[in-house]
Amino acid sequence: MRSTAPPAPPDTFEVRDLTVVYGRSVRALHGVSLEVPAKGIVALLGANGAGKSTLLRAVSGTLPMHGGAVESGSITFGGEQLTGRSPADVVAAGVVQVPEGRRVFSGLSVEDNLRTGRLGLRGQSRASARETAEQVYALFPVLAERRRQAAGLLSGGEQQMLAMGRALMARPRLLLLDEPSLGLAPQVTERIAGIVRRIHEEGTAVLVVEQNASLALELADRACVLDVGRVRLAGPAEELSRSDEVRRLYLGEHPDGDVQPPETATRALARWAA
Amino acid sequence: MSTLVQTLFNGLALGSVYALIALGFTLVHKASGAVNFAHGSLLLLGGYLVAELHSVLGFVGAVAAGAAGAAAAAMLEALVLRRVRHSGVAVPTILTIGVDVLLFTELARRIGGEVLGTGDPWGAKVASFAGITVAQARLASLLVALCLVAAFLAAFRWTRWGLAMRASALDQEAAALMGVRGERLRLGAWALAGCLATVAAVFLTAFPSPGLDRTTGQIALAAFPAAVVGGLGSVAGALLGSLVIGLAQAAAAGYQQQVSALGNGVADIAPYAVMVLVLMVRPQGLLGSKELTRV
Amino acid sequence: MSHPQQTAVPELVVHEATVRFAGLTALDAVSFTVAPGSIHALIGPNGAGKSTSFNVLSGVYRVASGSVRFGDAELTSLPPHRIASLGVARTFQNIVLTRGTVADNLMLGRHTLTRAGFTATALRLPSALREQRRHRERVREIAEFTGLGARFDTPVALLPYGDRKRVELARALCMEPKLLLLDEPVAGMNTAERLAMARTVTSIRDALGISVLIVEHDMGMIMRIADRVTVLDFGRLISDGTPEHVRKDPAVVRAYLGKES
Amino acid sequence: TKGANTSAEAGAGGVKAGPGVTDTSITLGVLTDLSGPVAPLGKSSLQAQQLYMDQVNAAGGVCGRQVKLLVRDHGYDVQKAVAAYAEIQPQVAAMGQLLGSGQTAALLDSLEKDRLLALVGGNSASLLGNAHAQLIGTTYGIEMVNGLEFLAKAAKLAPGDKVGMVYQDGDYGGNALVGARFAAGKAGVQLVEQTVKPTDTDMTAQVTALKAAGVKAIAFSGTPAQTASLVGVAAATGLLVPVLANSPAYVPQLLDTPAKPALEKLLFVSSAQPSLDSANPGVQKLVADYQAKYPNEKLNQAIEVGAVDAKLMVDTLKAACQAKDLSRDGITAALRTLKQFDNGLGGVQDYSDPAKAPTQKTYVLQPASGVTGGLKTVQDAGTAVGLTEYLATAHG
Amino acid sequence: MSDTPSETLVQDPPIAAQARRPGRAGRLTARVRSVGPRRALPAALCLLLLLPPFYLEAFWLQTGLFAMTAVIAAIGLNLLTGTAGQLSLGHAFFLAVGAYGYTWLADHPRRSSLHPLTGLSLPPLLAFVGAVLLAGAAGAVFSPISGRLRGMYLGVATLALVFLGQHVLLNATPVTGGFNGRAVPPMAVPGLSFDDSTPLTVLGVPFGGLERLWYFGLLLVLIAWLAARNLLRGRPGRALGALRDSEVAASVMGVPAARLRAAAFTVSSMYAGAAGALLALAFQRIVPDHFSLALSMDFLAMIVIGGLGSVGGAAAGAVFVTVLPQLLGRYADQLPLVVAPGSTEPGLGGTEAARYLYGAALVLILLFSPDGLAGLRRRLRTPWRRRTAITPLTSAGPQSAGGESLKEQTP
Ligand SMILES: Nc1ncnc2c1ncn2[C@@H]1O[C@H](COP(=O)(O)OP(=O)(O)OP(=O)(O)O)[C@@H](O)[C@H]1O
Ligand SMILES: Nc1ncnc2c1ncn2[C@@H]1O[C@H](COP(=O)(O)OP(=O)(O)OP(=O)(O)O)[C@@H](O)[C@H]1O
Ligand SMILES: [Mg+2]
Ligand SMILES: [Mg+2]
Repeated sequence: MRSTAPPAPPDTFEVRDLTVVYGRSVRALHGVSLEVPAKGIVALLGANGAGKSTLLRAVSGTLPMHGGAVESGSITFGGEQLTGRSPADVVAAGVVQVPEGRRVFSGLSVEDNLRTGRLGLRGQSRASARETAEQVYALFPVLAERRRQAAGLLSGGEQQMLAMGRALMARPRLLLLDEPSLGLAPQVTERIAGIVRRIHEEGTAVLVVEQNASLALELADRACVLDVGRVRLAGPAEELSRSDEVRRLYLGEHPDGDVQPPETATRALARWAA
Repeated sequence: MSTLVQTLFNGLALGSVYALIALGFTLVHKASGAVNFAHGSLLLLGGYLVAELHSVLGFVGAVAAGAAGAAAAAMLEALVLRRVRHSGVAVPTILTIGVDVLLFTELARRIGGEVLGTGDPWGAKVASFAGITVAQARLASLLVALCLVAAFLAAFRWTRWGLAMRASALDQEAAALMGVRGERLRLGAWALAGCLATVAAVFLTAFPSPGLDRTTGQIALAAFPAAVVGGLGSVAGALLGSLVIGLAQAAAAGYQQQVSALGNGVADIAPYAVMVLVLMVRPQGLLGSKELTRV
Repeated sequence: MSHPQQTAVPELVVHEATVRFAGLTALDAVSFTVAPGSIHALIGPNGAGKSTSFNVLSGVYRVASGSVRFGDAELTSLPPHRIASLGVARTFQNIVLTRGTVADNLMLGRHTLTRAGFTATALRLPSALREQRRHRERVREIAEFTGLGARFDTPVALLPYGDRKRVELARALCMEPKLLLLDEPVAGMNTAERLAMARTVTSIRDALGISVLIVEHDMGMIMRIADRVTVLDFGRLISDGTPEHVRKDPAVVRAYLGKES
Repeated sequence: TKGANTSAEAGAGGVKAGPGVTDTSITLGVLTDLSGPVAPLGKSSLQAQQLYMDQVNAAGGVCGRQVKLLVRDHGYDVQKAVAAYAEIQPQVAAMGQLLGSGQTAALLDSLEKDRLLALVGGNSASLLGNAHAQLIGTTYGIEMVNGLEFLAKAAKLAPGDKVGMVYQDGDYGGNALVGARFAAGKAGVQLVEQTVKPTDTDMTAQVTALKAAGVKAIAFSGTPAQTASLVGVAAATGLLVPVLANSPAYVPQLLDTPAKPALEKLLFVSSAQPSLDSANPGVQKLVADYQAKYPNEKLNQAIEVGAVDAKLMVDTLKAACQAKDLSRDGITAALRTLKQFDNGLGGVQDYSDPAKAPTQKTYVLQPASGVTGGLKTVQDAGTAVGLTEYLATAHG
Repeated sequence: MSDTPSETLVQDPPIAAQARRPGRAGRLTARVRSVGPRRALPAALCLLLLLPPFYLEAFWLQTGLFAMTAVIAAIGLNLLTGTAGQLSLGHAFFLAVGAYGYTWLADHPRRSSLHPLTGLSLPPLLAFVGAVLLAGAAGAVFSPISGRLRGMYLGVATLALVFLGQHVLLNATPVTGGFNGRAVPPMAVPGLSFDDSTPLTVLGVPFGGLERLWYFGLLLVLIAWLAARNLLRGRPGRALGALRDSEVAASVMGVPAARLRAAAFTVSSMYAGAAGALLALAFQRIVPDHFSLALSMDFLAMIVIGGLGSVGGAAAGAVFVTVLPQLLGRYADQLPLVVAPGSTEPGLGGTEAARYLYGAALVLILLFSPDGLAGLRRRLRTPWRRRTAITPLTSAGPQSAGGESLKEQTP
């Protein structure tokens, strides 16, 4: 990932020395570099507040909506500069994000939500849209049952599936997933993993932010651990999953059994004497 | 009997013009979340341009130019509002008041005490049928408004543009992530609102109204209760609400003597009285749906 | 102040609760009982009706039939704010915080425990001041306990996802509940944080002796902390028992756990 | 700074002076609308006033003093009017003009308190009886009584016939309504009443109702835009009956609207001022002088109001000067000595009794294109037969 | 950055997170502490406000009183809009209730030029309190709507109040005096009437009605200010804020949504009632014309210009919106291109110039500082303190605050 690396092959996604600030002064990322090879899957791990979502926002161009800005560094996909582009431009470049917290269009029906997935594409035929929609329905049969229901009324997990399906409608070349397994039942989580693998096989590169580290590391070729806005660890997924550090923090495996996080439960809460 | 028919027709004709205003209003509200208090001034601007230009460009040309002018002004306004788009709805709303002050002062200065004609082709012509006599301009406004509103409804429901509008109204960030160009969409909505306002201005000032004067824009206020009665944010609701308000107003005016016990000038408060009654029964408006909440 | 806090934690009895939405039965005659002082888990596939149960318990949804009794109170006929004042607190699956700092959010949790109305607050009556001071201390204590101490005065808008989840929990705790409803408390947390949260939940139960009803897809956590597990599928109860029992129940494996377990 | 009172004292020429009066000048206040809805009228009237004052000043002024106008624009906003009044009140000897009925209503008590004479630019009878707020010319009620008598003849009304009365809610229309009701009762015709709001411009509903009621004539007091709509709709729907309107209901610009032919055929205006095309030399001089000074301005009846207003003020000041008292009370008292005020436009008015309209005579005018001011005279100044009784029973 | 895991760099994330916390939290508390010495400023301002009656002309006193009424009403509206997120365009109506309420309660029955007027002849101070209560009652009557509607929706619904109110004001002649309105009896406290009839001289300055009223107004502003600030910082303010962001969450926290919303509306209408009664006293005559929609919109402009949710901001906005047009109107003819009223030269009228400037000021202030004067002040204060400011919260929409909070929708 150093500058000595040969020129990036087409469709390589590259983040170089990215620094992001919120509201002029809160620096959320400090010189982060990261690469998703063409058709690769990379997992991004890190504790709460490490800056994972921030990184994805920087890629998708939605940082300004959160009062943030890229201070320095660059983001390229297949050689194309994405830094500072509008979200629509980023989508047009084939990079689609499933945002944190689902963000389905609650007042639109499930069907319309899926249709919005294609809004970033130009000159696509209705037939191909319908075909893609059918594929999504096949992946998530619940959604087919609920076609006409307002998305806001779906259960949390169903909304997560819809958010995923909506992104797939765009047939992205690079898919950014922010916690795809959030709130999904174990079975569905597995199915999501299967789906990610499948679209990957069909040629889509994936950058996945995931707290379920075992899932992430199993899925990904490479992984990258963020800590307070800096890349702490990076490397092949297998290698990382063998690291004690990762095992302890992200896989919950620790020689001593339970982890004792230092900051919480230092003192039991006393009853409130009213 | 013919009074009833006449009153009904007056109401529908009035309502159809309200619908054009309310539609523009709803579009802007959906696109940017703000209530556009400058809508009346946009309407005045469009009408003024038509009045000024019709002798040079002919009526149709003037309407086109007026619509273009109002659209441009609306887009300009949207560009101003753009800077505060992350500040909730109150700030842009108050900004529109500022824009309204500027626009109205200038137009009022230009119009002065004049009553301007728009050179519309209907003149003072009337049509008689079913025992009633109606101004041809009113017939035209009814037809044009219904067609425009129907077209909008269809576009909203079925086109990509409509879908993008609806999605963007619900969640701008998520829509942007789907590749919707929110900026362009908003500008378009504002521009359309400007065009619609111009069309409304032409019909509002056509016979039997004497013409455009500086107060013409105030009529846009009636679009507020219309939009709310229909359900704020619902396009079909804007149409329905406008018709209801138009009918209520025409009925209150037409049957003024019968309702004189309520005091003078009932026609002017009829829209608001209807609005309050509707909201008591259905807080979300006639076609507005209840808030969908899920936790 | 005569808040029912001091009285014993009652049993929660859900009896034949049924909830219907247009063309969909989200809860179909579901019955279960949460024993006082226990950690009770509610699990099931997505869309099974877990959050719907929470919504019924907290008064956000109305049942079509059936009853929910919390001690002597019949919850199904009460509006949410009345249920809250009976000592039922909840968190939301989709985080719902209000603007302002962490402290502001937590103080909101004290709403039912405090009395100061418009007049007393506007005039800064001594009673209102005293009340405010006393409760703020407790709130800080709860913030420390949930690991939010250092973020006490931070606006919640600036917090990352995981911290926001903690604010939700802390806010619910601030209500001094007798029944705590947690909807997916560890979603979006990494393993270390999950473990910490699990410990927090057990420690809450141990220290306060309250009942906890928890919805979670993290089976590891459920197995570790739950005393009893109720499993829903398509709005129907398909299994109910100890974690071990439920884990082995073929119906549960088929509907929910899949091959993983 | 504060607290130094300008109390009345003897000044140049042994004349007692009050606020706004120095040895060289007399300052008159004008509170008018130059930017709001009645700005065109306010502006014309103000310019005519200024024109007259310039002439007077050129001829040496009044009492050896130049007359100055201290003008404030309230834009038809009540609060602005009150604030502006507070500002200029200490500096003026009298109010040369106070325009707007809401504004006047809000200031009535202050005028009383400050003992400040104001010439009011509205003609509602509700002002009568105020010692300090003086209307000029006649009241809307008298306009209606006189006008309806003409209308009865023009429409050949018979007892039992119906006459429409469309009026604007408020002071103006309310006063007209009193007059119309009286005249209708006198003529034995039945009044069909309809109200409008100042902002309405479409009179279809009213016309529909009147047509359904079968009226033979219409009396109207509203805004010019409403006049155009009313007459236009009436003509278009075949309700071809004469319409009589109060003076504020017409401006010459209406002749540019589609309603022009109908207006020329059906509308009559009742006014205390002669039409601008009148042969009266005073009117002709006014028109000529005004056009010379303001070549780009459109002419309307308001310049007559301004001219009469200014002349009245100047005559009052002259009378006060003669009585050697230019204090506020002196000016008010001087006004009351003007029993035979010649308004310079061919009319004689009586300002001795604040409870009576200065004149009861009105003209009947008719819209006509190509004529100066857009109105021609159809009936010279006169009073209706029943007017004396009206004045005895109603306020005015 | 290395490609291989390097364990030496690893730290426990929580600790790492903690390590950077004190920075921000510390700065925050520093900001909070710096409030202390600032106490002096408001005190000085209060003293300064006692002086104008000794120096200023009636025009300025009246302008000042108008500003005070606006301050009171704006603070009240801000309670509703800034905190509860409820928009009201009906404030003009409640001002009218206060103004007419006071007049009717305090005045004696009398005959005006046209109609008989009724009145209850109460002592003025009592009538003032009565007027405030009356406005509150009017607000409470509206609670079926104010309790159930939210945000923009309520704003438009309250438009109805203005128009229906105008209708009543024009038609209920015995109470309101109809179109011409009625005269306002002066305020009086036991022993002293606030009018010019009883002369009073203080330090060589004659103290007429306006001068006396000035202090009464100041007192009211002070009470309104403090009460609002306490409310905002206390339990009701928090509950209202919660309602704005999520009704469901608030009610699950034990907040009775409809009741609290209606209560906020009522309190805010009481503020408006007090403002209205004071306005009536400053005007000395009230006419329906004044209580128009434009007045309501002005109030909205005030609180937004001031900065939503801040009491001081609302007050500043109120002064800005009332005094600026007066100032501009008075001095506009000294601007270039502006001609004196009645002049024959071509050019802009003074009032028009004032309108342009007002409109432009409104736009520019909000463009430059979307969080209003309050935000502007914050920005001007911070440069030497390295602008640590967290992104202002007012600019964080409900979405970014609640993450996935609820939204209104109408498919
Ligand atoms: N809008 C914002 N304004 C200011 N600071 C922010 C904003 N959003 C996030 N931050 C800060 O940036 C840092 C990184 O946040 P981010 O949301 O990227 O974390 P994350 O890794 O996605 O955490 P999680 O796993 O909880 O989602 C946090 O310290 C957070 O407080
Ligand atoms: N207000 C509503 N209107 C219509 N359908 C609803 C509503 N609320 C819930 N549902 C439906 O009821 C079913 C149960 O939803 P619920 O949220 O209880 O699921 P859940 O068990 O919490 O699932 P998850 O684990 O995905 O959160 C879902 O299919 C959902 O679509
Ligand atoms: Mg995140
Ligand atoms: Mg759920």
